[in-house]
Amino acid sequence: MAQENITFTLPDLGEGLVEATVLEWQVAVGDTIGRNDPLVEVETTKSAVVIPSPKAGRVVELHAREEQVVPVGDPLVTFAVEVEDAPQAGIVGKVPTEEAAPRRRVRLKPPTD
Amino acid sequence: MTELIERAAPATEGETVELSMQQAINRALRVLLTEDPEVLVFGEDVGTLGGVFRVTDGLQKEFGEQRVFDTPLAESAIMGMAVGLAMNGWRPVPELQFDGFAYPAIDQIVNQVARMNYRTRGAAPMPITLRLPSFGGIQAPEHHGESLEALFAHTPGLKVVAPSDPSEAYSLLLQSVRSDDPVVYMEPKARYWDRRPVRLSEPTDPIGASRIVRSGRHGTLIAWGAMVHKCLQVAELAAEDGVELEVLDLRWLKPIDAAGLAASVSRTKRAVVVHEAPLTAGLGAEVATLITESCFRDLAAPVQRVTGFDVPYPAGPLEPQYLPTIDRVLLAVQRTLEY
Amino acid sequence: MTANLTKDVTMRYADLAPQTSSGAVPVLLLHGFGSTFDMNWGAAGWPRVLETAGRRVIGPDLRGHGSSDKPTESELYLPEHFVSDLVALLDELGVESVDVVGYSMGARLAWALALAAPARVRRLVLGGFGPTDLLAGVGESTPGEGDGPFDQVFNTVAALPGNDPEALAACARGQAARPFTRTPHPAGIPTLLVAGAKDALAAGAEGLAADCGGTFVEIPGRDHVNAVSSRIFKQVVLDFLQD
Amino acid sequence: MPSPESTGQGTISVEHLSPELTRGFYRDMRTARDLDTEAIALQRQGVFPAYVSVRGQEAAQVGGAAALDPTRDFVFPTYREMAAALTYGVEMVGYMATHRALWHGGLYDVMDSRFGAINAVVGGPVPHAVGWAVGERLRGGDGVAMAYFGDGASSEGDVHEAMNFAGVFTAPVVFFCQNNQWALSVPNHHQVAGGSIAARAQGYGLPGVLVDGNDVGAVHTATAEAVRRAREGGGPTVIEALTYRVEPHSTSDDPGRYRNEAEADQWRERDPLLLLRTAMLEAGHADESYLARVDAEAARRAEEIRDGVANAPEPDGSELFTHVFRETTEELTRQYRTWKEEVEP
Repeated sequence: MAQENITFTLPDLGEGLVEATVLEWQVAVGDTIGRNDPLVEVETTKSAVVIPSPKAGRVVELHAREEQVVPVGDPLVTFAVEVEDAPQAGIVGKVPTEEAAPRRRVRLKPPTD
Repeated sequence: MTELIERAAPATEGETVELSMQQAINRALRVLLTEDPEVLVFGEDVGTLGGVFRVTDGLQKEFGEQRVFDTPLAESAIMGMAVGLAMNGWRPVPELQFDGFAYPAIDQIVNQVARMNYRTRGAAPMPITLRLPSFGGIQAPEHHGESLEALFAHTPGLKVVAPSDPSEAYSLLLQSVRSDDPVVYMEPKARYWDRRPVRLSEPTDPIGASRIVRSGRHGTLIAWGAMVHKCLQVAELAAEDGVELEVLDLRWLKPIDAAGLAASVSRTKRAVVVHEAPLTAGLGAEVATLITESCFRDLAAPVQRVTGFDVPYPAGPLEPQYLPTIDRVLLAVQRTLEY
Repeated sequence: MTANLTKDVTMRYADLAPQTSSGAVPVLLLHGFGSTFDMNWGAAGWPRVLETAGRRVIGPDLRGHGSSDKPTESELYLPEHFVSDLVALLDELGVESVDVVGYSMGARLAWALALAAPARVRRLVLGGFGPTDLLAGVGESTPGEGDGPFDQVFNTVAALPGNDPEALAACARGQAARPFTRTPHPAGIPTLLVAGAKDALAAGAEGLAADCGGTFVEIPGRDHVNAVSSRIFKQVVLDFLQD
Repeated sequence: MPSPESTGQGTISVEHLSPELTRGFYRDMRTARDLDTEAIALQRQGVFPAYVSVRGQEAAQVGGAAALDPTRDFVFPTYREMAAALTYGVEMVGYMATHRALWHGGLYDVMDSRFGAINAVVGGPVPHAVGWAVGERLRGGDGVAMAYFGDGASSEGDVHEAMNFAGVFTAPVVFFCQNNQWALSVPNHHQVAGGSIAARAQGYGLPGVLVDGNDVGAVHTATAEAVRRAREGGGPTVIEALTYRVEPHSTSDDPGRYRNEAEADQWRERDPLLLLRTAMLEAGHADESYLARVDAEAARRAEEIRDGVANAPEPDGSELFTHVFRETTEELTRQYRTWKEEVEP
């Protein structure tokens, strides 16, 4: 398994709101959290919301301070998540395997010109 | 329930990230859906499932069911719907799940999509990009390994493109979807899992431009899609023997870069064109003719073609014997050297 | 889920069972004016906290709110109507008694439920709520047209998608017809009051807690809107409801 | 017509059927189930590149195919008709060869089996059935064409065109839709406008029958009636057998991405094989010891087919060129020589 950083942005919290205020982070950089664990508490003009974590992973960066106003679509948090090393086949067929040294039977003679 | 959405397109132009071709196409679709509210992505299993190769993974969640949606299983209707959507101001990016299932939609593609702009004297442009997982190499069932580029290239009004690696896939898709002409974007399935650093950059070359992937002076290998990779392997092996081969990724199969072909072959004097599709009336014939027309006096040997055979695409165990092999390409190179 | 319990009004409610039950009584969550179970409690992360603690959660959309019916006659919004909705819901679910957590208007109705049906309420939590009757005077005026604190609340929530301003106005008038009084207070039921330090609508909560022999906890830095999702609020409630 | 909501509930009864018939159903369904299990194992072992399971659809396939006459009828399958092929008497090593990717259409003799080549174009073979059936009438024969297709294929123009043709030509064809409720990731409600495939028959002036696809007796009765009608010159019938794809679309699929497995679990519990077993015991068509004997025979036969396909030789590369034409061309012969000189291992 390899790790990959994935950044999540502040989602549209509905009602056409364009921003939200970070009230309190429920995680710190370095924490390893599960999917759906409480991640951050944010407030819009109309309600307060706890956003659950969309992924299991290790928190690498929090992009906003508490009490900071974050526009919808701006980065909120970056996770390091485990990703599959082995590629998954599609609905049909096999993932082609790469030969380290392609086999050949034919040798070439360089041109004389 | 409030859910976080994975971040869309990279903020910085030119950022380099390691991606498979699947992911690179996914990134490009995100950029397109973000930048242009008229872009619609639809087809069989592209929504909830995220595509049978995960190319549209997460797009429906991010952009909603209005803009990324599953259709019933009917290829002709998918392409026919694209025509109507385009006439109502949308920029459709339909997917037909596999090359072989473009055939049921050929009527709409050839009789409708390709010529609506012409028929209406420019009043009804068709800014449609058909994403078509294409070509062979993954031991798939019947109708999942076809190469239709000659058919599309032969159809007036269609542009045709086949990327060869993740970076190309990214920028060529941006270019295709932004074009106001219909484009058939052929994704080489065998390279979907090819993972390498991708420069997420805006396209710089115009539509129709080829590119030199490797320079050499003794001959030019011309290919597109997954065969570019095979030609790079051949060039590497040829170098062991002291033969320096140039590899030209044609990219656009219509319009074809005649000037790019001439520039390379007039220098190297030898050309071998490699494709997966059957030989007869394949695109290799067009490429060979263009070279002959522009470089006749420069050529040290007739243009060679290494292609699939004139047989239906075979089942798994015979696939490696159908597709151009390294030895067949080397032998073709040898023929040009010895002519 | 929905239940048609009182003939006139169909109520939609959530009934969320924990993976592993602690065996304790369910928790009834009552949302505030113009809100819903999902918005007030769900989005603020309460069901997960309570379910993790092994508690079953019952969360209605009160009449006039969310996905429940929204009549527009103010006489259908007297506090006793809400109380009978809740008692009927508990009967329907076969639940003997619950811990009730109400916020704002939900706290007022929790208080009314505890007075009317003390046997059904084991513990009582009143959040964002004080003895000042916000709705005083609503009977005469049209809600939202003045500039009092309740008018501001009304205008904010009336604009939320899914809300019917006419039903909300009727709801406000109906409850205003029965002004809140500090006495009698629910006797023999352990009571906790919680409010944000900056919550003007909950002024006097500490005194009300003292009156009824309960506890008061203030959440630093929070106001009426953003106290709901606070970790401190959840923790003190969990502690209070434990065993 | 029963509604889709009321179909597919409860237990089944076989009291009205003959014990010989239900014993045959049981043998074929049991064998198909075991072969299916073996095939999934072969895919996991890397012998098959992929496999499409028929689990849960055995009643729909066996009940329908058992109503046909392999000496005079003709079946046009899709790619998920293993249990139908087995019931109809197709040589099963040759059938399973397609899943080992030995030959796309399978290696059984299509004309001798009177069972069309395995076809991956959904809806594509349905007009073929109409053509065969019209040909049969013109020839003066009394054979019936069986056109298999799924809920996904019902969206394809070919299927509608074929039904219309069949109505116009009064063709002796049975349009047999196995509605397994999932076209890869797309559920019925997003696939079938109006909710019923059987109801579409009405528009073409054909009888349309909705039947519980997990009730092998019900499927058989409906199909036998449609076959009788077609044979007697009464024309086509549309049968919709409502069942469920309890397995993934193929072994490479991950249904967790698009469906709630609780629903699939309900259908897994309503297993057509168990329904039949229980009904046979109740009706006195068999006892436990008889069924145990059949179980053992079925397992043995499934293992034989498994070993046969796993050990079958790979086709020689020269076969690339063998069947392209009846009369080959000079150019293709030249390409064959190229293959011989430059590719042959």
